[in-house]
Amino acid sequence: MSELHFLSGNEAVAQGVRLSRPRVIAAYPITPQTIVVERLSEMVESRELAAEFVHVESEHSALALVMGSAAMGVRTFTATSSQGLMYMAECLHYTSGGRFPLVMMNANRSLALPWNIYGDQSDSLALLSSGWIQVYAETAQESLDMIIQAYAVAEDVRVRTPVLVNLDGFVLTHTYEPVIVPDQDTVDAFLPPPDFPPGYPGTFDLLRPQSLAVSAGPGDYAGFKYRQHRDMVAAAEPIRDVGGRFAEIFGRGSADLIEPYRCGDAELVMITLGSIAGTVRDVIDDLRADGLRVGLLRIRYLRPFPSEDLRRLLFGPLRRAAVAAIGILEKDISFGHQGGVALEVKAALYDQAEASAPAGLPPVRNFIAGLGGQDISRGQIIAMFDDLARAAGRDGDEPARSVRFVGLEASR
Amino acid sequence: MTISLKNLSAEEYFLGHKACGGCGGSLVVRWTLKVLGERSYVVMPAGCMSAVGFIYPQMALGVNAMISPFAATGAVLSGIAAAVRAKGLRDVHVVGFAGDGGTADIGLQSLSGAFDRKERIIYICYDNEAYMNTGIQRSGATPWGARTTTSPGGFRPSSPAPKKDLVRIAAAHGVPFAATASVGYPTDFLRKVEIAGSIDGPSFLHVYAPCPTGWACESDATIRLGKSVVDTGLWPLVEWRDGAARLNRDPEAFVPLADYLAMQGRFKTLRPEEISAMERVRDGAWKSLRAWVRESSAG
Amino acid sequence: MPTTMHETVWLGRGGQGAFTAARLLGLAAVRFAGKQALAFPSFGPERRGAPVFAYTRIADRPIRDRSAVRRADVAVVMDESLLDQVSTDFLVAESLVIIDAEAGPTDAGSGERFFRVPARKIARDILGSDHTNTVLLGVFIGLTGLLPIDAVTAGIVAEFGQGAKGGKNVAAFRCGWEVGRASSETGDAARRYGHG
Amino acid sequence: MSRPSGADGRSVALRRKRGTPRGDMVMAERRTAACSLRAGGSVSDGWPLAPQLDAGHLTSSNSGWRTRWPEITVACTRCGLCFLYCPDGAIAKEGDGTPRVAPDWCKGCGVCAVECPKGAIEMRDERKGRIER
Repeated sequence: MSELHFLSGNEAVAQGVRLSRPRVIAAYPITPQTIVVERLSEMVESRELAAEFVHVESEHSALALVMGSAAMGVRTFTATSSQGLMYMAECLHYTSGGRFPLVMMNANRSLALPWNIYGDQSDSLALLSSGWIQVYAETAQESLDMIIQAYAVAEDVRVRTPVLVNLDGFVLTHTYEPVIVPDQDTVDAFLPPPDFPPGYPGTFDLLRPQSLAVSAGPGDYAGFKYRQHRDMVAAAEPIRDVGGRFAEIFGRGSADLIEPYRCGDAELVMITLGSIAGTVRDVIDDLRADGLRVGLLRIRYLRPFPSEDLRRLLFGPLRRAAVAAIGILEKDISFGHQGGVALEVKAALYDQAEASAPAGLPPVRNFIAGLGGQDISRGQIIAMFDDLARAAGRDGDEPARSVRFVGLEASR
Repeated sequence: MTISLKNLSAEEYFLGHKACGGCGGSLVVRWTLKVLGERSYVVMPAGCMSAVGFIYPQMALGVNAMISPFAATGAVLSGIAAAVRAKGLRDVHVVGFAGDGGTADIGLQSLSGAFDRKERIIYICYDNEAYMNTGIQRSGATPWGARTTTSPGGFRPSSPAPKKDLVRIAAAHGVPFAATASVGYPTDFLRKVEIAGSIDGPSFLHVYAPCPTGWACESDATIRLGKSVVDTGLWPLVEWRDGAARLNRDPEAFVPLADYLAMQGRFKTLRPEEISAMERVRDGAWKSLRAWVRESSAG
Repeated sequence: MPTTMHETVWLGRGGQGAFTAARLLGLAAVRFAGKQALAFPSFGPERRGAPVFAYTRIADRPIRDRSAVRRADVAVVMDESLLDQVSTDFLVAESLVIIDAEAGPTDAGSGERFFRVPARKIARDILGSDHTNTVLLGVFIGLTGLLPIDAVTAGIVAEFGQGAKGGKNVAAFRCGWEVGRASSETGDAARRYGHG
Repeated sequence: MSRPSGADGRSVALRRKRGTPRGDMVMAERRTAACSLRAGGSVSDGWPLAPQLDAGHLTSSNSGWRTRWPEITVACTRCGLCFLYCPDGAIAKEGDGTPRVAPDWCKGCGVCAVECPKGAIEMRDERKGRIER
């Protein structure tokens, strides 16, 4: 029987990992991820979870180690955050190129300097091109659910791509909230066994020895990379399948890579990701009560990037009103340009512009907020919608300034 | 069964590789796998042996093998060892081959972790005394006076000193078995690999592996150098087992260094007084080594 | 009880159990009272002795807002010396402030919205320690009736177990509850935070 | 074709005519073989489902590296040291212990000739023309 618990995001992740029965866990402590590995080590010591728990000497070793275990054909888990993710960066590319079906939790945290342990999304955004599927959870419940789904996605033989499950540091990792913990039997029925079948790609075989993680020259290398890209793009379908199947069995969650909220008739649309979506929902309900047509698109997966879903949700035939302005709220900045999510969204919108020219596109504003754990208040979100309303009514004379650092007057 | 030349396996597990002619490192891999056999899982970090062994689609390793990130040989070995435990596999060997740069420099952290956790792994450092795969740059194991492309005048820190002592670093972790070996003394080497394969815990071999390309010597000098380096006392054959160190060869006198050095272009900038200084350093190192042997075996 | 969100701020020092109290309240609300809740600490490294804020949000429908708590319906002050040392912007005119009375009155505030209780003395008597969190939780529930007493008791048992530790903490909670309850029957607090 | 085993089973390269360049057909064949054991995916694009291949999958010989060839003379006593010391594993022992050099794998480094205690191996210059074997 599933049970209702009161858990933090980190604890919910640990429960999701326990239910997924990895055979090897290796992790190095870093705030705000530590509670995940503390809970897992307790579970292993109490034999609630039959896994090898390996105390490693660094994040680099943590990810390299679970790659070695995955090469042996077993399910693994590791978790990190911020500087730790940066220290792993080499191994992220390595493991995705090797097509190892790993699952890692990342507690989204700022990057030094200045040194700062609080939550923002600079870490995972900086590694968007590392070949990992990236998913962002909004709640502790979704965190637990996404860990289980991540294994189903990563190990799908069509995908064979590692999955990074992101939780906002502290705001999600350290906040306690209601979480339904599913029962083991249901999860066992949902996931394949934690030992991969013989002959699973990218694994050793004593009867037919294999060379793994090999080198390849220019021609062959490009071929492998093409295949990796193609499979990542195609992973959207398995992701939807897994999400849909999960929703059917567990009664919650979504098959969508982008989750809309009151968006179908919205004129002002905020696009965001992670736990801040909850506060945005509250603000939208309040503004709607005042008669404003506002809505939300929560990006769940940044990789594979759901370009077509985004264009359909913003401009598709089922919309009941045209979108007049778009905001992108994110907790990172690609220095010298814009927020990383805005770059992704705008790239997708350009394809739309090409298709729909000369109608053009609505104005887009990029709100950079929450850096280094800065609180994002309801008032600030309301002000962002005000900005969007002004942008929508703009007559074209005012020069567009698309990036705004929320709460920093100097940038105004 | 003691492995010897007589009963050494005819199976070749490292064939068709693209190493330079006369490569000592490839000999280390070839011999090791003949002893350990086909139920081996091999990890090689970025470096010569991985670069010459796995060039798609030419796969020169005959057993399960993979390339690890440069710094992570110890970690990937540990991951395989953890899965071996999880799966309850028996009679398998988890063995890493890393160069001196991959061991003494960038890989030391993950090696230390694997030692510390007492993983059941065999770690073999084939020491060719520089970063050869990238084109002969100075490493933490480059000997005093040797010319590399980043020490073109000969590597000379303030005073001649012995190389980083990897075996004693391993011993300080309390590993059950750590030893040096040289391609010039194959019987000693094969015996040590066999011991390593029987140890329940980490074992470490630091093997002298000439690189004709990087050392500017003849491609047929590999074995001669492997004998000479031991006979000159520059490369003691020593083993640490269960808390006691033992010398496998304990010569009363050493062959002069000059012959050994003269075979290699990398040492040609050395002046006679520097060679004398190197001999004094060697003698000091032996004094320390013999004291270690004495003290550890007395306990 | 208010129909909208109820927000509590717990103020203590590292090691006093402020966050445990915040989490216990949320746990009881979610698991044993059929309500929704969020509980979170002031984010950052945990340091013994350092000022600690913890927060509990309780509502009847799912709580989605994760932004900082800006006003406290209830503030529980486990160490009064903190009132002079940290920002208390969250205290508004309507806030009920529950303070451990050991330190005696201070300049920090007075009046009917300030409720002083000898929590440390009760904790020493019942628990044999200075951990005032379950006592103060009891005072809080006794004063406000925010959750049924059985729900919180069940939450304490779920947290501390059925053994001696759980039993003592339930006793400490009940003692605090009686102090709060007795006061609420006569005091102003009951009118504003009553169990209706 | 899987891993090499001694002098006889040493890959297609040995069986190919010497001098034949590594052909696309051979590579395609090899890739398909390596892919076919991996479950659940198409191999039609020619790349395996992960950067992996069967161990010992050999497609190209090293004979072009060589300028010298070790000629084993009648002075050989079948001591086996040349087999031991060859860094390329290119010398196999036949049933009676007679060493045989694999032309595809010998790089002509000369270690065997230097280490032969009887001086029974002579390095012959190959640059003026391949020695017929």
